[in-house]
Amino acid sequence: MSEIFQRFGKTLGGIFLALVLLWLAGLVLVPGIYMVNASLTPRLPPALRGGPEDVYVLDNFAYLLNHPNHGWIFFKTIWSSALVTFTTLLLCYPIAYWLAHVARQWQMRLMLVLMLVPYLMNEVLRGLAWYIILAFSGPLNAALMWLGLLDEPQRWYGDGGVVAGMAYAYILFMLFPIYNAICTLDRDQINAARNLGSSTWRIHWRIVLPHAKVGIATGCVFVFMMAAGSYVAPALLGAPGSRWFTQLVYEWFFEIGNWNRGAAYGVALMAMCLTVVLGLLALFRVNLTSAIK
Amino acid sequence: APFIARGSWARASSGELRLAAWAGYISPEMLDAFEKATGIKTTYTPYGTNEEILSMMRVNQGSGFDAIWPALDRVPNYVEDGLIQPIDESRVEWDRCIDSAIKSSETLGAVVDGKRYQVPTDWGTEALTFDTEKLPLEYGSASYADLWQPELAGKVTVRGHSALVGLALWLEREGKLPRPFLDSFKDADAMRANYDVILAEAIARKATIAQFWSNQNEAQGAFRTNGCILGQTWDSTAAGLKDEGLPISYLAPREGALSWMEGISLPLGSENVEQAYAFINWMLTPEAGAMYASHARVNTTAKGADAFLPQEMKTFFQNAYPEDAIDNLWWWPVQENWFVEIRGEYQDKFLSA
Amino acid sequence: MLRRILARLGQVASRLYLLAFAGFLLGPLLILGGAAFNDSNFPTVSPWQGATLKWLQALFHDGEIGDALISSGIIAGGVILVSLPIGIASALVLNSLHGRARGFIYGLMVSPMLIPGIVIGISTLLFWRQIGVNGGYFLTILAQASFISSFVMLMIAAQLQRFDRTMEDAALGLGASRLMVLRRILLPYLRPAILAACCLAFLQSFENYNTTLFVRGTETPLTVFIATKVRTGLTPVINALGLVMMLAALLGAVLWELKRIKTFARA
Amino acid sequence: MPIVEKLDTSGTLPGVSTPAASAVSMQNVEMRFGGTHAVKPLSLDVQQGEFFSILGPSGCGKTTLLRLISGILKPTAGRIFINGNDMAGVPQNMRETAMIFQSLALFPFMTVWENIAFGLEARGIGKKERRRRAQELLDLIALPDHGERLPGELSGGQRQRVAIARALAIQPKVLLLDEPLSALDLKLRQHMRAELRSLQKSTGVTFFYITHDQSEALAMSDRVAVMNAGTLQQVGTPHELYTRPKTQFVAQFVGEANVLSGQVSQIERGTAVLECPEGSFAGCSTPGLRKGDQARLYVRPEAIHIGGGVRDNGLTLTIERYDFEGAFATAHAVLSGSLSRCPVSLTISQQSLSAAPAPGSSFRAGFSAQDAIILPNE
Amino acid sequence: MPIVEKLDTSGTLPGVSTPAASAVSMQNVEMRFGGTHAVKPLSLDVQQGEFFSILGPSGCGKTTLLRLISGILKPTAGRIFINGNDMAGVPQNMRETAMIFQSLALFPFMTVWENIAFGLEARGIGKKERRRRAQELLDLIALPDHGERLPGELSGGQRQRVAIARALAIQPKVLLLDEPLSALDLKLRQHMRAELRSLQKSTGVTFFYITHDQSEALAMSDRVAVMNAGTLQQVGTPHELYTRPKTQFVAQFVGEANVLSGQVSQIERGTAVLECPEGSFAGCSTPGLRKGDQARLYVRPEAIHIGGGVRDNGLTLTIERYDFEGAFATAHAVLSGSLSRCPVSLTISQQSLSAAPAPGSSFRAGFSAQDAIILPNE
Ligand SMILES: Nc1ncnc2c1ncn2[C@@H]1O[C@H](COP(=O)(O)OP(=O)(O)OP(=O)(O)O)[C@@H](O)[C@H]1O
Ligand SMILES: Nc1ncnc2c1ncn2[C@@H]1O[C@H](COP(=O)(O)OP(=O)(O)OP(=O)(O)O)[C@@H](O)[C@H]1O
Ligand SMILES: [Mg+2]
Ligand SMILES: [Mg+2]
Repeated sequence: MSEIFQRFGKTLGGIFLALVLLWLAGLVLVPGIYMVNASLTPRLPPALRGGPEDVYVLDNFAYLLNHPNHGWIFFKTIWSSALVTFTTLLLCYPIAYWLAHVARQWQMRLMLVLMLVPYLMNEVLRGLAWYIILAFSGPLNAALMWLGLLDEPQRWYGDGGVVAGMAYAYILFMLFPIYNAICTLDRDQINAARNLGSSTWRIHWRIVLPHAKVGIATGCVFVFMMAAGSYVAPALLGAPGSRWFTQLVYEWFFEIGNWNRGAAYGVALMAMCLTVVLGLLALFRVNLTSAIK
Repeated sequence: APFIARGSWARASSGELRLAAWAGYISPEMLDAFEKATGIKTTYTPYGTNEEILSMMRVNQGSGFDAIWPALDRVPNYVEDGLIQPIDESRVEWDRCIDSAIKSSETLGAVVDGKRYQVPTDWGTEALTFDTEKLPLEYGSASYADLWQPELAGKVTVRGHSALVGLALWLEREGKLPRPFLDSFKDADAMRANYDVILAEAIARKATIAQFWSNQNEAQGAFRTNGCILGQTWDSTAAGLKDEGLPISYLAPREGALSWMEGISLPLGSENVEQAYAFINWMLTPEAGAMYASHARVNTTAKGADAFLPQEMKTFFQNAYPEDAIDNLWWWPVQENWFVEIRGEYQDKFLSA
Repeated sequence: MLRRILARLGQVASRLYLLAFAGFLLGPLLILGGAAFNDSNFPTVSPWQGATLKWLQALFHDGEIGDALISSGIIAGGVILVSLPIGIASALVLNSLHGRARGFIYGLMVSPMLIPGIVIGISTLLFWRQIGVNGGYFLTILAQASFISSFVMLMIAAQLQRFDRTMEDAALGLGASRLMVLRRILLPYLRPAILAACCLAFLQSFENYNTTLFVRGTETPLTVFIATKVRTGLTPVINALGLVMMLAALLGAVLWELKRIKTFARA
Repeated sequence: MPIVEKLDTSGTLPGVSTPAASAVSMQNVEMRFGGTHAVKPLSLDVQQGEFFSILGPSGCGKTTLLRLISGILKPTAGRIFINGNDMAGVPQNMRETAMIFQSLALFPFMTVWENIAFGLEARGIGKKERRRRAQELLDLIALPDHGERLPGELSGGQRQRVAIARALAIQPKVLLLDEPLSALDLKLRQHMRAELRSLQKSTGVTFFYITHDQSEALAMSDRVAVMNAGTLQQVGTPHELYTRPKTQFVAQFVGEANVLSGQVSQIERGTAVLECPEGSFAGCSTPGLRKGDQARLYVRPEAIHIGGGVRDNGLTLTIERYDFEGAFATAHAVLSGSLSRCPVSLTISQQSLSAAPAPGSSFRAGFSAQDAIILPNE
Repeated sequence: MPIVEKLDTSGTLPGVSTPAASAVSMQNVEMRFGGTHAVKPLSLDVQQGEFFSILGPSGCGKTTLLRLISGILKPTAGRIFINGNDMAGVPQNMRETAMIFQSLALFPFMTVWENIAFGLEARGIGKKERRRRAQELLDLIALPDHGERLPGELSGGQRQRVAIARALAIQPKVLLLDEPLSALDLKLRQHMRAELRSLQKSTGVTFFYITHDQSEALAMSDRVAVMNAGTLQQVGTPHELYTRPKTQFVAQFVGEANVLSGQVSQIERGTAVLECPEGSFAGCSTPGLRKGDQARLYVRPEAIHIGGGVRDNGLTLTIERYDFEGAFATAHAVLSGSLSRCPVSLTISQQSLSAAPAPGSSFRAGFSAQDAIILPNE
């Protein structure tokens, strides 16, 4: 800490520290604690608050555990988010490599511009695009029937649709970290490996992938996070059988009106995300500091 | 800081009416007409479900709007949470409103602990919408049971919680409910006893459902683009589809159409009360009522509006409620907070199954 | 010979893959934009009911969309105003730390990015409601800034890592005060990163839905507006809006690239 | 000349052409990158077992040449032979060359022994055998216990040696080295020079070595090719290049030189006379030099001797300052009586420093025609 | 010794202590970073107008020393005076020093003249006056038309000069230079050496120059302080350091040296005799050397002469190889008849190369006791 004052002087250093404190404590930590606090208290009408019933209980979490379906939805959300993550990873790796080491300048520029466009619009519109495509009487069914691949229209809304829509919505969050990581790979590493007689597969497996590890981990963390925490895509592209955990949280808040239980569900979601993120980082043997750059 | 606590510093109390109403209820022409009649400008924020506006009111502790438009049967929820204020009955032109609506609204939720909290402006129903080509229905034989027939797998749309009520009415007629269904709204034990049976039946028959709707747009989408041919929807939903030229018709089932009334309430934090009353009174004029009814496709409580309604609306009404259907309406009882919460639980179990 | 055929096959396959990927990226956009010209009340391209410009016209006469845009703009502006100082200060603080403290603070500073958006919305709402502040612009800005600050911090910190700290010593050695060092050396050095961070903050704020949904109070920023429309009255006007945003995005992306090429050429 | 032989014993077969096929042979090889003519058509033969260097300034096309041989690049024209086999169409992982990159390009995520054994792994050799051979190479580079470390945990010189071992592991016929020492500091660089040389001798592998550091090239190589702007200027032993440069570029790039410009007035029995504004000077003539040509005379600082003794060329100099460099000092002087200020530098050994004239004073100096060379302007 | 004077004329007042206060005076200054003892207690005086260098290997504390003087760091102990004023508590932006950083630290987004005028801006001088003064300095560094460029648009040498102008703009009493030439390439480095020297002479500002390159220090400085591991080893003129090193470290770090280890058997009139396994050798004695001490004898490669002439010390050597370096060659030999392989290197001038013995052959060589120095082991 003393170094901050040494570097910026008392006044400036003080202002900087105050801003940081304001942010981390005021905007992140305290509200977070508040949410946890709310999740541990029962929902009470205003009249009863502060009364004998206003005590810490685990009811809200117990409800989640005991519910016949919610636990399942919880795990399905994790699983589907992982699926989204994996799909985007598979889709992105070849493109990232191509962009970083194969494409010519203009090809790279064009591709980057093309990719930025959907990203610069908003998530709801990206979801809407898929909402239109996947509609029962939408263009996908029309095209497939025209091609003779389908005899009658299929319903695409549901878990499959949600995964597709999310993969589309978040693909850039996977692509850019991997691309950045691969960009920093010295091309001589590839040359050296080939020079030593290595095949293309081996070059990727032994040289490029290990190098891109940090980028891959970052991309996975981001995409997983976003998928697990997304409300738009499941709301738009879901079907009767495909509810996501975020929808449950939303319902507790805005349909049933039990905020405390909603907070508990939110805490569960956050805990799950952090667990998976830390697990991913451990799996890739990447630490938080080197990821997310 | 009161400045912050107001939640919005962009708009001050300006004499402008801030109105939150159901999506599709208010047309720009209506706002123009209102302004012409009273000189009051209006900003209109649409919402799609009762829950949406209720939770918005909760989040903002009853501020943010000058007038809202909840369903009559949900008014007690707002009162319990202290979100709306009693109506000053002296400022309402009651003689413009249909008497039966004033009367029945008292028991259906508008009056709590002797105080009136809502002025009824319209009513509507939720019944069967069907594709006249693929699935013609006849009054008398048509029933909520039709929604749950296995041969309609993947072709039906319903709303989560009201589907359970429609199903309940059919089950009650079949004698399968342990307690009278209306007791469910008064007593939690009765409710759970009934709803356990209803839920089990619903889950067993869930395969027919292609899509759940929660607002008008979704319900219409089910027919327009999602391949549904039968649904339990609002009358306005069907009317809208029919207007588009789709082969859709609307019919009350033999158990009775689920009927609701709606009206305007004043939130606790209403800042432009004057303008809100002006709006209520304007809505009850025959011209406004007719404008409203033909735009929103619901039935107005304004006296004399019929005269201004277009012919096809009248036809739609007659087709929807033939014979004794109008006497047979099933009015939503008051849904108190405890009921809504348990209802939500069952709906959630139904949706999640 | 076999080797050559295999190599050729590989080339063709990678071309196809590239095309498919580009199609995956652009197809939905084309459909989204194309539906804006379909003369059907509901946005779709199949069946095609004939071309019309009425939805685009309707878009330009739609005052609500204008209001929503303004609302989004106010929020994004506020987010920039809040998250920029915070992000810059955090990056500078982080840049001055070493060893374990640095790792720990860094972890804290990126953690908001690892919290699902709706959780941030919920916690902000619960906390501020408790002390009597309702949803609205203020809470929306705070909630968004709480995680957008992380992005800003990261971008500034990345630029700072390449900063040669001897420049500060040089300036001090030439007699500059600390404030002058900040004003004349650090901030000008960080200018490109600050600009980029502004853009990012704006975009993030503009497209945010999951967090905003909980804290918007009675405001209706653009994403919420679109989502509400999608739920309560979807017409191709939304597609027309999407089309306009798409073109704006394309213009923005092209300008951005051109600027990069220019700075690249100069370096 | 006995001296040449003396110097050459460090290498194997310099200058002497053996009947065996060349290790590397380039015939009219040319390389263009779009508009850039990186390598202009050139031919070159490198003998088996030779330590051959390419010396040239930055950007002259050295790396490009190396990449052409290794197969990373394909020449726009011309043919390349390795051990007599035409390399056209042979991909880089099928050539009998191994390359050591300027950046070393060690694989940072593999341990040292995995790095060394990577080429064997690519050839499908089992792990046990790989380990054994890697250990042999680790012994060879005198890092027997460092197999389990990561490259990041080694010092610069150690990394350097690992890169060599990795390249040697695949038993190449030709080792291509791209400025491998340029990232090291002075002392280490000098140490590694000796190590590279002895390694080359003991393995007998042909080294094709690239550098822009003339002292490196001179000290290590059997033969050196000087390159400039994509063309070969001269190929020869270090001693030849230093004492008998064939072009002005070589004369100036290799070693220090004093330059006098003028017109050739006379050529006789290998000696030419150059008329300069500062006087007329005699030096060795070169092929292609004709009477009347504009030319330059090059003389090394150590070839100018102080004193009025009988030399072919006499100069009157005024000393400006001495730069003390330890073993010797460099005297910076100007030619007296010249119109333009013509700087001349002289090397003065430590021992004779005490007898050297004081700064500011004028004195006579001279150099023999044998030690000077006159080259025509291009 | 006439030689010393000759060399010294390039500087101003070397060795001679003037009555004026020292430009920089350090008294028992010490610096610790946590556990690292970067500068051990040392004292040092730098004269007004002197070109003073600190020479030492990487990490020996040179930069730390400079930062102590400039005020970027505060010493853990000791006092620092600049022009006789105690600097304790004086912040860096109030000192009469200016620093030139290894990285130059030019401000990349300011134009050249803004860079130069930055110090004036900090002093609140108006824009017009700033421009005028910046222009003067631009003229001084011979870049009169480059004021509007950005630093990125200049060459390495030009950037270097701008950094100097920026430092001079605030009219410092002492200019602190931290390896300013190390990022430049060889030719440019040599050119900039001369420029720095003449600038120092013409401005008369005291230069406190840091380098790890011994040839730079020897060639430029009036006096040099050799530093190792945080301590000052020796302070003296370049010639003193080269010919009369006071510690083994200096003998080995400054220039090349051949080393023989043994025990002192005799000391007489400034000459000592060392008994080594390889024989007994005579060399200059040094203060503190006693009979019976373990010591080392240092002799420069150029001090060993081939031939059996009458020298104080005779050696029989076997030549291993010659490294040709252009102006001279280095002969790598071993001492015949020694048990352990004792390497000896000799510098052989170009001219005498032809007479040098062939590799593998043995021959006699010798050096005079005057040219050798015997230093006790520490
Ligand atoms: N892939 C490429 N595309 C276009 N131009 C290239 C390419 N590679 C090299 N060049 C150009 O060819 C010329 C020779 O480059 P090369 O790398 O061979 O030089 P070099 O002698 O190795 O230089 P250095 O000593 O700096 O490494 C340069 O002008 C360079 O810009
Ligand atoms: N801020 C610091 N904190 C801790 N140790 C430091 C710091 N600065 C320098 N040191 C240590 O002090 C010692 C001397 O460092 P210094 O930078 O002065 O060396 P130097 O002689 O300038 O080396 P070089 O030639 O590599 O620049 C080194 O061991 C270094 O690690
Ligand atoms: Mg190169
Ligand atoms: Mg240093």
